[in-house]
Amino acid sequence: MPELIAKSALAGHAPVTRLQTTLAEGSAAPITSVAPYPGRMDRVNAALAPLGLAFPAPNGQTRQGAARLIWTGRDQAFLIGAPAPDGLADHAALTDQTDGWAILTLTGPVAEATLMRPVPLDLRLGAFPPLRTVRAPLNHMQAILTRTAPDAFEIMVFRSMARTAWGELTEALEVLAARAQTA
Amino acid sequence: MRLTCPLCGERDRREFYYYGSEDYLNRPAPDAAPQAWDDYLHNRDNPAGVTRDLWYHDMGCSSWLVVTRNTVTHDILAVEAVADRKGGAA
Amino acid sequence: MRYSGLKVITEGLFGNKGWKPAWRDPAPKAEYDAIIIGGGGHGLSTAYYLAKNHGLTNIAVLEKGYLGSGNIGRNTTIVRANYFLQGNSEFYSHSMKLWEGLEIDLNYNVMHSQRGLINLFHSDGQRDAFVRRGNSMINQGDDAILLDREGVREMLPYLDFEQTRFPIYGGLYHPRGGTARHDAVAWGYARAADKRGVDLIQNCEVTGVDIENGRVTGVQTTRGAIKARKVGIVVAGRSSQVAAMAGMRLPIESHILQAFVTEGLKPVIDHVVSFGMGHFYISQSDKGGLVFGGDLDFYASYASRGNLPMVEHVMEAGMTLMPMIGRAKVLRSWGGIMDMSPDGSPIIDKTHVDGLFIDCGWNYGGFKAVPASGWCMAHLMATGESHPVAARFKLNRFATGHILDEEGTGSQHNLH
Amino acid sequence: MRLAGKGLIDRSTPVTFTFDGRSYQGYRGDTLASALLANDVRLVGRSFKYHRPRGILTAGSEEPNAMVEILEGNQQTPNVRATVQEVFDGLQARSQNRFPSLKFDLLGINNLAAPFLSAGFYYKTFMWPRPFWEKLYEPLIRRAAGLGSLSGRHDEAQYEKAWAFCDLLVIGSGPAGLMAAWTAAQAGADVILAEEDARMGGRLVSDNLRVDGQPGADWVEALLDDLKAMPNVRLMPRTTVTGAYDDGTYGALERVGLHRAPAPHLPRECFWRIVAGQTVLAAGALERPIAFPDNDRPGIMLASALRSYLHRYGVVPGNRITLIANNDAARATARDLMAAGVKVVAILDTRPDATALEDCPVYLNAQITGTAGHLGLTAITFRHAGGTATLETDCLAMSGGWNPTVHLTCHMNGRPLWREDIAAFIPAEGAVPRLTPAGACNGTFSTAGAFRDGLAAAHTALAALGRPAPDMALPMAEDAPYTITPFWQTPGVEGRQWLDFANDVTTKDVKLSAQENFRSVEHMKRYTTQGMAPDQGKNSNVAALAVLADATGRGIPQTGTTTFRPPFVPTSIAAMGAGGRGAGFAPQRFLTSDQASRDRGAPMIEAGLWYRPSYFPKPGEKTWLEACNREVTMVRESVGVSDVSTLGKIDIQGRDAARFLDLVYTNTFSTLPVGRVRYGLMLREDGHVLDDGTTARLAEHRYLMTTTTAAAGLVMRHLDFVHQAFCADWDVRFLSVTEAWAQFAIAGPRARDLLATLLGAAPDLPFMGVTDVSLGSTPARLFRISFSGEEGYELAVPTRYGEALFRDLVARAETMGGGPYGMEALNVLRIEKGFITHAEIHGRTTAFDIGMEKMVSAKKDCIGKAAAARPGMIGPDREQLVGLRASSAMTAGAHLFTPGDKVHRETDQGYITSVCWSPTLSAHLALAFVKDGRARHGTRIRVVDHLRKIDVLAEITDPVFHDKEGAKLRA
Repeated sequence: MPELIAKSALAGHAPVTRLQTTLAEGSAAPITSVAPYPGRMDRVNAALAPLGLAFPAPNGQTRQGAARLIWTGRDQAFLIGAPAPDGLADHAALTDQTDGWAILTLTGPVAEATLMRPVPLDLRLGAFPPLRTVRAPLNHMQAILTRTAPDAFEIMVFRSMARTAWGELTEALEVLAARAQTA
Repeated sequence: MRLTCPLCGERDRREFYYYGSEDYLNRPAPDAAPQAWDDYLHNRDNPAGVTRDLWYHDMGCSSWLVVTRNTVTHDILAVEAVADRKGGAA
Repeated sequence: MRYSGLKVITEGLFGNKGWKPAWRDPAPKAEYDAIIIGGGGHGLSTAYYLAKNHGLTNIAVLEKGYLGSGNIGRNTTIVRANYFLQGNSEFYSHSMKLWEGLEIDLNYNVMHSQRGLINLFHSDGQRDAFVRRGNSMINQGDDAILLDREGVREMLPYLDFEQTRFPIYGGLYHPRGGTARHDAVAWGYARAADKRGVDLIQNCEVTGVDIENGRVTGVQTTRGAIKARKVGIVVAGRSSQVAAMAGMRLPIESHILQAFVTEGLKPVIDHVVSFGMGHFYISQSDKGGLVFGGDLDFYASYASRGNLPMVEHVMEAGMTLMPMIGRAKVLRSWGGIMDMSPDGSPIIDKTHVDGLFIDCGWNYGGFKAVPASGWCMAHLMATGESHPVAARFKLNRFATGHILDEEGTGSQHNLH
Repeated sequence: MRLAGKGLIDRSTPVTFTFDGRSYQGYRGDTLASALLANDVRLVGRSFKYHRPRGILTAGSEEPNAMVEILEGNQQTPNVRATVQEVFDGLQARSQNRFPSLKFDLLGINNLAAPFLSAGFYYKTFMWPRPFWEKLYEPLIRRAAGLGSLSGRHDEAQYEKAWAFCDLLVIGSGPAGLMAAWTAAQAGADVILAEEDARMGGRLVSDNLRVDGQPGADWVEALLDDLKAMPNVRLMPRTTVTGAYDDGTYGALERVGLHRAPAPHLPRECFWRIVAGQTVLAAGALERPIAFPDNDRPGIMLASALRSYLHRYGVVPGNRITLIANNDAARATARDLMAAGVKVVAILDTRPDATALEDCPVYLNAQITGTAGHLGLTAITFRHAGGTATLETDCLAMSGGWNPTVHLTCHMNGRPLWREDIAAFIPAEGAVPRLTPAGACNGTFSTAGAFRDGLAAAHTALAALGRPAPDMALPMAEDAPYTITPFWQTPGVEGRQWLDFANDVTTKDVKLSAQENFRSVEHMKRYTTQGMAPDQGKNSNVAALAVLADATGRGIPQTGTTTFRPPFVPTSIAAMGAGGRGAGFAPQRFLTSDQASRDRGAPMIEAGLWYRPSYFPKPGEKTWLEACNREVTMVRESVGVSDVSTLGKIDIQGRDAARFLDLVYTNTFSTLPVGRVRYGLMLREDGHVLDDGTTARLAEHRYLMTTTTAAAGLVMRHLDFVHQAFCADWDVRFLSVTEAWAQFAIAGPRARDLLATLLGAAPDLPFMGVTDVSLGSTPARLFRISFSGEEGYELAVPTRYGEALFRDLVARAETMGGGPYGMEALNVLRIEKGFITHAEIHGRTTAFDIGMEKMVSAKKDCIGKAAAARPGMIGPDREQLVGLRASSAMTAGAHLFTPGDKVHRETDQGYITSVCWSPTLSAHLALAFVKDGRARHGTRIRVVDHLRKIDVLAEITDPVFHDKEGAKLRA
């Protein structure tokens, strides 16, 4: 059995830059869904402590070094960048999600404006500060959206929809560039 | 129309899936009379005014919500998570 | 006064001064043989057929607003008889036959136009479902033709056959399907009923239903009490409220359906086109406006107005299917209140109160049903028996599991 | 005619455009209307019904007459208001609704037939003979109706949709709007100022007004410079707020690229969704015409429009101008024109008691009784306090007073209120939550009043936002009272007096409607089509109401008003549907094997947003059926590989996972051993089948559920509901892993051999077993399940390895005489085996219907169990799943009849759901639902498909055709 070759969701898509803003494929591994069982949050947090993480509040994340735990929905967060610590599985359902998501990054001065085409959310800095993570639609797709810096976002969509997400964000960026050029 | 999801915050109506009256929460006992099942599945107060109905935060956190709202004015009066309601668990 | 082309010309020559009122404005009498609550399409046609088919003329239609102020005046005007299930197909077939003679019968041009309706399909599975439906239509004596992709292209060359998200495999063509001028249907029935002696009473809201010993005796209204031994509730959109006056809790949830019309355009769409995958249907009115709509707003509402998510969805559906309409501009949108039933089919039945009848639950298919609904409701009110073509529209069918669910989406009111 | 030195246009940038093929010059800053008037073009359109010659009435988006087609490449945009369209170099405009030319329009004959075309005439005729309606009358009407034309070609231009959020949305940038925006901006609020016009300022840039001693336009420029410098202010010119929706949501249409030549990726329009904490509506007011005989000739315009053309564009549309008005404000028109050196012939004031101040003849108690001029106004005849007179005039300015622009306040069912003193409707208080009207749209017509109103509205909004209001000085401006005496129509004259110009509705039509008892305002509107034209009655509704009130002897408040509905201005489908064209309508989902399948020439078909290979053609195969037959035989005889990753996969964990599955499935999963898989049937609560699939028990407290492709999302939502509604406290959690795993079916008698080469050893897995395996260092999961009826496995790997594994499996299969198979073969295989899909479980199917009623466990409750027991859900009257076998082709969708019966609805016995040619059994097979079908095995039934001309006999059989005992599965 030869080794199987891994392929990322957007392999072959070179970054796109318009108005100093770049759309690129990102990466994050491993991704483990952590879903605490009812009444076991204390023990979940105890198990997470060695990583320096705690279960995040809704729309938030906790991070320590390369490891982060981002809130992804009701009773659920994704542990990214570190394997699940021992003992966590006793108190939370753990599910490998590493391959389930395509990751896109959008960085630059018009990142916010670009996303406010397909995302029906108030992404103004005051309302959506860095390290905020939300579940939200990207047009007709479900997405996990994180502001990683004032001018940078990470967008996770179902892996099979990566090309649609890429196409829609590219179009939004192109349109903004054309608007800027003719303003 | 905007609903304030108890977890995600205020969101546009397009993020939610609508089911129907909160009657769907009051599942009769398996051996309840046929009339109880008929009422549960079909018959509705359907008020022109304040109602309580079920919404699902489909594009968000996957919470099922009970929304108290007015069917005439579209005012949203309250939103609570189905799972968090008192005595909600079977 | 009889309407005719000659009459239009002679009146025109004399300054149009001779036209008479289309209907009277009678004061309500103290008692009628029968009362119809609701002066919409279904109520007016019920009154008309009670008078015409059953000889009942001492009857009144009570309307809380103006005649035709409900969904008869707020719809996308589609007329079709293309149902799959027994119980529905014979009813709509009957309605189609009545449509086809309606102008002559009413002496009113309702502009019923059989320009043909095409239901597009986008997969083998959908094709099979439409074939199943088309065969039902033919078994019932109606018409249906299966079009392949090229057949659709020939009739609707403006569709996007190359890029659309859901490729067009073909369509079920229903040549007798079409449209009619919605307001004219209400006015035509109103005028014809009035002519047969029916009292059409506007601005008369029913506030109570009088019941004695399990039998209806009359109604309370904003214009006083009116007695009647037979009362028909025909108030789709408000059925739950009126039925509640008689102590009933209906299997109905009220929902908003938006529709849209564009500015007038020279003819581009000759048929009624229905795009099931995108919940989008469109036709072009004789005035030139594109009349189109989509799905419900999906939340229970009595507000007669909708919200943007469905507006945008409908427009996006139009753009993926027929991007040639992109530059047409939407002039007006509106919302009607739909009686949504748990299986998508209507109710024409007796109630637990003697002499009290109900006609409701038309979901968003009530317009085309106007003639047969009135015909069958009149039959029921006059004879006490269901008309054979409406025999399955029973109130208790949900309790017994005799469901008439064309879509197969189950007992969730807004999914039909 | 253009006046030197007047106007705000950019005279340094002349532009050339065409109208009806003729070339004209204008300046940047001109609208098409101002540029045409500057070139003395007065005739620009034809009316809808009578094809009357029409000119330009207004200077805004409410224009009912001057609508043109804009040509652009192979596209054309119909019904563009010349009063809104800005000119640019290369703009091509064309008049519409005329043939053969604007000056000579054949359908102008309609005008002569007008007595026979009165309101509602078509309801009274064209009924006989019946077939003539569709064949003759209707086609004639249709051809004559309509205004502009679409190109008929796909609109492939760029459009855009976007979101914006703000604390305060200010709609309109006249004095009230600017004051509100400025105040809120000073308070630190995030402000969006949306203005329909290309230039902000409202009447401040269209009238001769002074603010703080400066010309209005200069004051506006200075303020805009300040606003532009503020990071919390967003100015949105060319943006019309089109609709008010719930909870502070507004739709708005921005004209992004319509005022310039097209550029790549530059959207023509952007449809905004603006979410505002508070809103100030400062939409101004619309001047209204006056009805008098032949008041629709080119050259008859609104007085305020004349002032706009004068002050904004330096254009006067005539040489000898007359004014008719019923209010003081309009008389500034005459004064401004005279100040600019334009000849004003006379002022006609309809009021008997008005004063004469201007330096020109002023007639009081004046009423126009007629006008002359075929393609443009040449003269008017009128009566006045002192007699009658005729004046030669080529331009008549009229003002019937002002209607506050209340439209948005009606979008949420608010009904405006009649204010007698200004003879107009104003917004009802609280008509739109969180919206405060200010200025003219609220009935405050003076400039100073608008500033005051704007400030007050900002204070209201800021208070609601919890922000302190800054101290702001009110600018100094005119503060004249608004005085008006309503005058709607000239009484007691013959001749048609137009109300709704665009729809050709006259006062006679309204009176006729009342005469025929269409007395409700809604009846009148619908009967006459008053207010249903492109301007939606903006110019005419109030006057029509007054005429109706007069005809019925009621007052205006009692008569009521019709409802304004969104959009405020006609809004293109392409803008509101931006992104929907082509594939943008729904996300596309691609398998990891997608490219590999396409490389092999497989046509892809759409399934639940996914694209799946239909079949894999081999050289020499001419039809899909040849490929399909080969693939079926390949699976039956050797081994086939198929990507089944689209099936929904749900990871279910927790101590109550088993209990949870027992609740949602009809059958029992708590008894399933670890390492085994079971088929499960799921019902909706109403007792019909929701979905089916296999569920594996991976560990004591962990299951992996499989759903069908189509129902994956539905099932997830259902599980979430059952869990959160009925057992939120149970120890169970679940999550979709559909996307995390790529999964491939390996089916056929040589499946085990293939796996042996892959895994190094043949798998030792019982039928319906599951185990973890490794592919090199890649963890994988192997199921022994079959949807084909052969010995079958499904191998799942993390998605990133999917493509590699698919290519590898296919290569291995091919060395064994196998290969990939697609959806067509998959379908044949499952029909041969009698496995159902959503063709059979179509939403009306019960467990009883498909012969699975025994799978509804008697020992426990489950979702749907109670409802499934209703009498209508069971019994011989129901159509039951059977197999059909025939020697000639059957079709899905055919209906079934007992041989000998008449073919009719009433004798209908059922229908076919799935068909195939079975290469395995050399027979045509079908799955079907037949009344009491299980009792009819072995009997014959007639298959009738009228649509495809099929009429054959088939034998009713058990639905399982192939390997009934399942020996192959368990091999």
